[in-house]
Amino acid sequence: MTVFLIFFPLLVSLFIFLVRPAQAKTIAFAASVVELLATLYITTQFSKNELFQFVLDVPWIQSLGLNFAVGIDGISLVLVLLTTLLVPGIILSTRNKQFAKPHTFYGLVLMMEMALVGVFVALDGLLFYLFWEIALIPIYFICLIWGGEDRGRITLKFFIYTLAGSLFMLIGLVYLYLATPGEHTFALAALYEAGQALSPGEQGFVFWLMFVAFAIKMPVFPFHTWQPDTYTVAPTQGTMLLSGIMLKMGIYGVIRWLIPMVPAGVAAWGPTAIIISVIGIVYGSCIAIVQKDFKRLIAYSSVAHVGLIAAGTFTLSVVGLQGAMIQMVSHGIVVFGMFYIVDVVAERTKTRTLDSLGGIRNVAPIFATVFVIVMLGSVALPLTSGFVGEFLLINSIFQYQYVLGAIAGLTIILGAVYMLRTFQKSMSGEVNNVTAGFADLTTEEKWVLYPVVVLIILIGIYPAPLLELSEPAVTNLLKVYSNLSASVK
Amino acid sequence: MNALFVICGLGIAALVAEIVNLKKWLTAFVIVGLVAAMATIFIDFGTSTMHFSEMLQFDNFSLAFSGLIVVTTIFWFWLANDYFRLQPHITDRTALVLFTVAGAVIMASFNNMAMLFLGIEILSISLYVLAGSRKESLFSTEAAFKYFLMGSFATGFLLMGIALIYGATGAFHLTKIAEFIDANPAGLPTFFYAGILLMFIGLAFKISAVPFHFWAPDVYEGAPTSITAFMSTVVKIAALAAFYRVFFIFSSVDHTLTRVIQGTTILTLVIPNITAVYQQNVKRMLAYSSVGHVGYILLGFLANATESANAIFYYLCAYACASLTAFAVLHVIGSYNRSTTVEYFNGLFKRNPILAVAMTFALLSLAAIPPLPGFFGKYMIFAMAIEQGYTGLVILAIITSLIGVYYYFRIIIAMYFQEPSAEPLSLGTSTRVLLIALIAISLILTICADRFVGLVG
Amino acid sequence: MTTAVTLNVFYFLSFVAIFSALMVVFSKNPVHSVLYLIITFFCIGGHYLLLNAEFLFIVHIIVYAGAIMVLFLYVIMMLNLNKESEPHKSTLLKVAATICSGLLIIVLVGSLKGTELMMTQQPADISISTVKSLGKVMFNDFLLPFEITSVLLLAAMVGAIMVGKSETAER
Amino acid sequence: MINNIPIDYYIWLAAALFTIGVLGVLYRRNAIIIFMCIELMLNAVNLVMVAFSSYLNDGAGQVFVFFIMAVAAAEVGVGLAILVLMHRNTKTVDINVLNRLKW
Amino acid sequence: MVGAQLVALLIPLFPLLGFLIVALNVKKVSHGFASTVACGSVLISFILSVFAFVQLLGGTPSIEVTLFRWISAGGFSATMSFLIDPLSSLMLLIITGVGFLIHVYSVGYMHGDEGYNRFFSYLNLFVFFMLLLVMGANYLVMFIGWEGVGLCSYLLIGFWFKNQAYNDAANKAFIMNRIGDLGMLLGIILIIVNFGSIQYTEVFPKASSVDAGTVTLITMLLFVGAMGKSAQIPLYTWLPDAMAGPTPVSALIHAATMVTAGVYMVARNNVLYAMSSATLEMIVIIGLATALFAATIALTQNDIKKVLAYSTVSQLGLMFLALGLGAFTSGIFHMATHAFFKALLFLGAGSVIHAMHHEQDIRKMGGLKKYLPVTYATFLIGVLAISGIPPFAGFFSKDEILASAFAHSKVVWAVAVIASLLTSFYMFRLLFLTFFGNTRASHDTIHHIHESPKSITTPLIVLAGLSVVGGFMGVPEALGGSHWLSNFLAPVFEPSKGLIEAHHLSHSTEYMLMAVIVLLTLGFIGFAYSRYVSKAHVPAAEGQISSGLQRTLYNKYYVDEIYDAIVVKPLYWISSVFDKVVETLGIDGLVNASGKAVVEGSKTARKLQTGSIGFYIFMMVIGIVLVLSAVFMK
Repeated sequence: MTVFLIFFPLLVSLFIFLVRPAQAKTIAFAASVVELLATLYITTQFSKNELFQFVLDVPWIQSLGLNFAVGIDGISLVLVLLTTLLVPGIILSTRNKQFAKPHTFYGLVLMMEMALVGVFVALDGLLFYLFWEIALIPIYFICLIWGGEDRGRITLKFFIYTLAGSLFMLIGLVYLYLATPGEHTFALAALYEAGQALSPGEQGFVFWLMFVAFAIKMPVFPFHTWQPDTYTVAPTQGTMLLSGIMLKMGIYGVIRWLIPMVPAGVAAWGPTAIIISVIGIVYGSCIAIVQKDFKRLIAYSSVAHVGLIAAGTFTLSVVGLQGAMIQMVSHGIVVFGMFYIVDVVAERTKTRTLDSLGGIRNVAPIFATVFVIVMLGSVALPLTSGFVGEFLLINSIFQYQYVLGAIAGLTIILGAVYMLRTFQKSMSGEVNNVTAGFADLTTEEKWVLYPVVVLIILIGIYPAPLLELSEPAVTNLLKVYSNLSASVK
Repeated sequence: MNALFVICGLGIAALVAEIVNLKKWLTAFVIVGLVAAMATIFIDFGTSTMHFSEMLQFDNFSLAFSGLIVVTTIFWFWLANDYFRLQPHITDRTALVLFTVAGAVIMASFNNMAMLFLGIEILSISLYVLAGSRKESLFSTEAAFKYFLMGSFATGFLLMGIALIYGATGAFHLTKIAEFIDANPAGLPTFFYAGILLMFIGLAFKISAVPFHFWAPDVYEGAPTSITAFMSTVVKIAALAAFYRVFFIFSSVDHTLTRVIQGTTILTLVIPNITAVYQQNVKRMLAYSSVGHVGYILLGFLANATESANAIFYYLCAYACASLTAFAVLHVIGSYNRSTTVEYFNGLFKRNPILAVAMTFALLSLAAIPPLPGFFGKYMIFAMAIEQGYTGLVILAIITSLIGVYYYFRIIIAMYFQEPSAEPLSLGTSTRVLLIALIAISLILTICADRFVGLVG
Repeated sequence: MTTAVTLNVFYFLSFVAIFSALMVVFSKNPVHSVLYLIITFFCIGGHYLLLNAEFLFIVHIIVYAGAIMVLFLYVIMMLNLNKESEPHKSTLLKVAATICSGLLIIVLVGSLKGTELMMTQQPADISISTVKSLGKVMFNDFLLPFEITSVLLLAAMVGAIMVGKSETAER
Repeated sequence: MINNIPIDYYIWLAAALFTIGVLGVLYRRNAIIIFMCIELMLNAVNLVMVAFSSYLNDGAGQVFVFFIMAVAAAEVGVGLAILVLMHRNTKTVDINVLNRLKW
Repeated sequence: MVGAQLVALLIPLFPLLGFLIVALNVKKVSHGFASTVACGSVLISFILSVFAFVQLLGGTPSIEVTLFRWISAGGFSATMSFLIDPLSSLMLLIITGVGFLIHVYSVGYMHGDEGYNRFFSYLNLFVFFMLLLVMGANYLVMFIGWEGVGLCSYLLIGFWFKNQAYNDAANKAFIMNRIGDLGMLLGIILIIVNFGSIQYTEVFPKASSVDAGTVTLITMLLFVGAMGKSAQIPLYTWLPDAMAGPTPVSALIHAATMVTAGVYMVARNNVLYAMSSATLEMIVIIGLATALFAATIALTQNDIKKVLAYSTVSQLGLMFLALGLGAFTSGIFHMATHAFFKALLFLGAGSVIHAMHHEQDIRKMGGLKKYLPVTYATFLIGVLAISGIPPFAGFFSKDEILASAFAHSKVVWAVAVIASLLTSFYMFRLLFLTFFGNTRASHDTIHHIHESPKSITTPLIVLAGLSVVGGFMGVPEALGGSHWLSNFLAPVFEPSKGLIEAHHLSHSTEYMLMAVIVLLTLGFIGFAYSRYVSKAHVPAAEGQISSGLQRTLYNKYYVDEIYDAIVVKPLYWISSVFDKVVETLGIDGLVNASGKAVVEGSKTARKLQTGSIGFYIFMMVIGIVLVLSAVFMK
């Protein structure tokens, strides 16, 4: 089943690449929907109390200790759900845009989906790394071929920057791999064991090697500078993939591949991570306040949000991790909606500069309303998905350390500041010649945005199912962590 | 062993073809012959035999490398067929190439310094000529001359090294030398070490390790593209095989050698990769990158001489596959417009997707991006190096390979991002098939990596 | 001959060899260099004799003095370089060159120690360097190299012809 | 009678000749002279090789020298051919004229 | 009992339904339908609240319902649950009752506005959230309401979104509330940490077990939330600006209900507050300061709604003063009466504005009583009530507060008295300038002035009635009353009784105080009359304000400017510094620099490849020498 999740999109994308059918978009969309259904089926079959299910473990390159080991537990499942949920929307979000070489485009998107799912279900260190890198290639080409101006330089920076990080992660993984007792292997459990055995010093070393990779991917301050540029030049779909899903790879990496792996390292350096994440929150929000470009503003807000998630994760409390999980889903949905809205605005007004917009509410009330709701999700108003996550996260950080918690809480205020500003500049006021002819949402756009709205509110009102899905896995993870760190001390 | 005979035979046959006028069939005939050679290698595989009073040793190592050499040559003939078609002296060129291959096979399988020496010389002398084979072009001539002059200079050192080692051990056979070393670990005269280092110098020149690499970029650029392809694949493989065979023995005795190799490795990692960044001419850039790759292989050898054979072999497979692809594309571009600067790749994706995609595969593999074989090659070497505690060097290597990404991706950006500067090029079917075959091979190398890693044993 | 005599002969030959070798490098006129080089070769030949390698001596003289140097001369004549045609090289470079090679000889000689550790020799037998024994070695142990040399020479021949032949004939 | 000349003498002599060869290569710009110096280096090698072989009472060394000679001859053949070709193109044998391929 | 629980569920449900029905078909439905649905839904929940109220009167201690588990992680778990006890039921009555009247009022007031349906949907949403706020059985549900009403106020202040100034006001309101909310959220989290639960019923009993310092911190943080919501110093500046919204909104949200949420919250947590005297002291000070401060500002304002807004702030100050003194009942009492008369005043003002075609400057009014008799009469009642003239509602509640202030300390009492006297002065100033003297409005406006329609006047009359009789729910013993309200609320404040020393004034003192205050008030009213009716003095225009003091007051002590200077500008400055300097030059600069370095390095490194064989061989030989010298390194 898991294998199907991974290879089905791959096969379809290959089909699209090679056969180059006329209806590339339709096929891709259908495929992604099938993928979504498959995931939902898995969710129904998923038993909450066991850990890894639908496991497959076959040797691939034994000489490298590489096995094709995949499996799903609560944490993976939530993220796979997010991925498979967003990809159809992303494919739909192209609307009537005519791409050069559509088959390449949709093929790449599906390949991306494959890689992302792979990352979330891999149970073998090297396999995880492979998917992690593979995910980089399609997104790079999506941004390079269909991106905005000056993309050549910016995307290259993005690629090298992230690659640098992940190569360090590779060193870390190899380091652990070589520490595995007996016949070396990359199996998750074995790596945990190996990491546990290392001396605190070594663990700190490994921690940094891997944390840098994750930090760059998320990205948390100060490893984030590739992100705003890339988000801005990337085509909307690319941005959605990057911010909606790829960003989560970093957090997931921390949760699955860092915390239980080098407990002593995390215990030693986690506080530092929290501090820089919290700095990132304020920093990102502040910069977002003064942005002129709509898309860039969302990019920086995303820095702030992910900072909060990271900080919560490193509190190593069930509350924090659960908050991170739910907030990842919420942020994925919200940011998807946000970029979609940006895309609609940009497409109709041919500009993303906030100052030149205004008064859209007059001509497109429905659009404006949707914007309001998505915005509320982003500023974490209660009864929207955003609140559940941010509440739990701030809760965990505050419990961890009052001052940090208070600072992290600033996101509630600053988020309101830049978001309301955006809304006012773009939507309120009198229409000007740019926005005068702004048409309200078309049916197709409603088909994308309404589900987003519904999900935001639904998760906000009744998040329990999602939380229950990941709770056992998280608790177990922390149990592993506490045992290991205890045993090291 | 038989493979060697077959190849030499082919070479002579090629010369005969001139007389009996079979030029048009020649290439096909040669390819068939090489396939036959490959077959013999397959048959012999798994056995380990000495030949001619231990002059040649065909164990898995030499068989695997000879096989790699032969296969690469087959593909090379495929991609370079117009190099023969468009220019005179088909037969001579073919013959010379085949002799080179013979030399290469010897370098991969020698057990006696004399054979090493002769192998290198056959290879080199033929190459001097081939490099200069586009006589109307001054660049070609210059390349040939530089290569010859510096090559023979380096040979002097190689021979001096051999002589000193002979003096110290009284033997030319690698096996005997090894025995001697084991016999009296303490009592080795100083000039024996000097001999080792001199040999190292000679071979470092052949594998173009910094600071003995200066000839490489110039010669690669000056020589006809197809010959460059040949040099950067077949010749490099052979040189590295020889290097491994020699220093595999000495790696145990002596620490000055490791220190020297360390220094060379660092230089070879840094300098070519840095220099490549600024190159406008893709051909020359690839030349630098191929020098740079030697650095990684040296790192592997340095990390663990005895174990690294597998990694090096796989690395070379991946490398050969990738650079053949790259040179195939380069060859097409170059043959249409006399130059190969980056501009000529502009918008290639829109003009000739197949070329662009193939080139992309090649470059990604050279840049060691998963899941392409280039990555696994580097990965094995890094893993070994970390295991042996060379973490610092590995980090350096990682930084350089990031720089590598930088210059490889300049081409990719040109192909996908820049607007087309010219009309689509018309491709022959054979080129298309070749490119697809090479892509397929690189995928096979990934998926069945295990098959290849185990080969050397 | 007595030890003293051999030693003197050795010194003499060595001196001449080194001197003329230096002259090869420093004489302006290429032709002179060639001639000096020939002298050097003869001295080296002399050393071969001292080392009881008479056969090698013969071959040496034939190959080098007889073939190779003639080839050199021939080329020099053909391209008529037999005059001080060489453009002047900057003194800086010359100094650098001298220093470099000075360093080289230092490290070489310095590293060529330890001959005392060489395997103790059984009483010298002259036989090893006779044609007969050499032939034995050559055609038993070194048969393959011998054969392969033919390939080498063939390659060299083809190559030389290829380079030498003028394209225009083909076109 | 060999034994009364220490092997070291020969090694030093060879080293000297070898270095002179290197010196020549570095010192001169005339391609032909450089060739000759390279030949000189090879001869130094031959010398030391023969010395060793007779000190070790082992014929292999002398046989090896045969090969070196053969190769040297071949090399000179090809080399001079290339040199002539070059001279045909550039009308000179000054090596420093050849620097079109650079950077 | 099940019935009661069902009721408890239905009370918030109906406004929500009303909101959904209108909002989802905002374009389709007719104005009539929309208003009917809106008013109807609120009316129904009013009836239901009455039912619940009756239940409580019937001896039921409280009604509790739990819907479902909302958020749960690790040990912590929050449920979606409601609690109706006397306190909340009282709030329910006020919210739904006054809310209903204002809905009805809006029918007439908003008549012909293009956003008519939108307006009603917002109003309903607001009522829904307000109900959640007061009915929540735990802090998080209250927090939902807390933020929800903030959202609605944001939406309604910026209701006429074409005007960017209004939008600014809306943003200001929302962000200032957000500041308070953060404090509140942290307080809640702190409660979770220390009590392990957020259910009132579980927290309050444990209160004694937690050390005082923590409780002080908790209560402080919660009070920060109250500051934001109830416009106390320093977070009050949004409220006057909030008058940008339609007048009914000002009446409902910014006078009667939302702004009193803070009072409710403190009263709700009386146990915790009672435990920490420090917080109480702070509340007293802040409340008092706010009361006086706002009153002084109100003296010079000329915008009819601004005056009312500042009076609201000042009245809230009084309420908090009461709470700070531990007189929770009095605080709630005043809140209730204030809800009546302040709503009345706003609606009256609205009626005036309506009649004057959205003219809000009292300098352009005057002599309106003959045009708008009903409005005038009701407005007068409101003014009397707020000025604390017996027997109007304001008298009893305010008197109670002053009494307890007196008991607490004379100074506090004195300041409070001053504040209330000022209140009566500016309220009458407002009254006189608006309705007395001869009109200063332009002729064509006069021409069109006419009494407002029934839908507007009816609520006025009802509220006027309430303002008259409202006070009698809490007649003190001194006046032979039984103070029904305190008895009714007693169970809520029971736990805190012990913690605060109850001080009792002798009846004689109380009489004395009342007399003093009433007389002083009448004196001030007289002064106002002489100044604005007899002398017919009209406030000067912006330009020629003579005294510096007046100018300061007129410009509200320049507080907005100060905030702008010390908070807003620095924020933007630091942000742009981050953006331009730290980001571009610092971090990103570093990244790009490394790239540049490589390229430069390459430029130089390639010079090594000179192309001359001589040089190459030189390098080689140097390399060789180095390599060979390795021999000596052993």
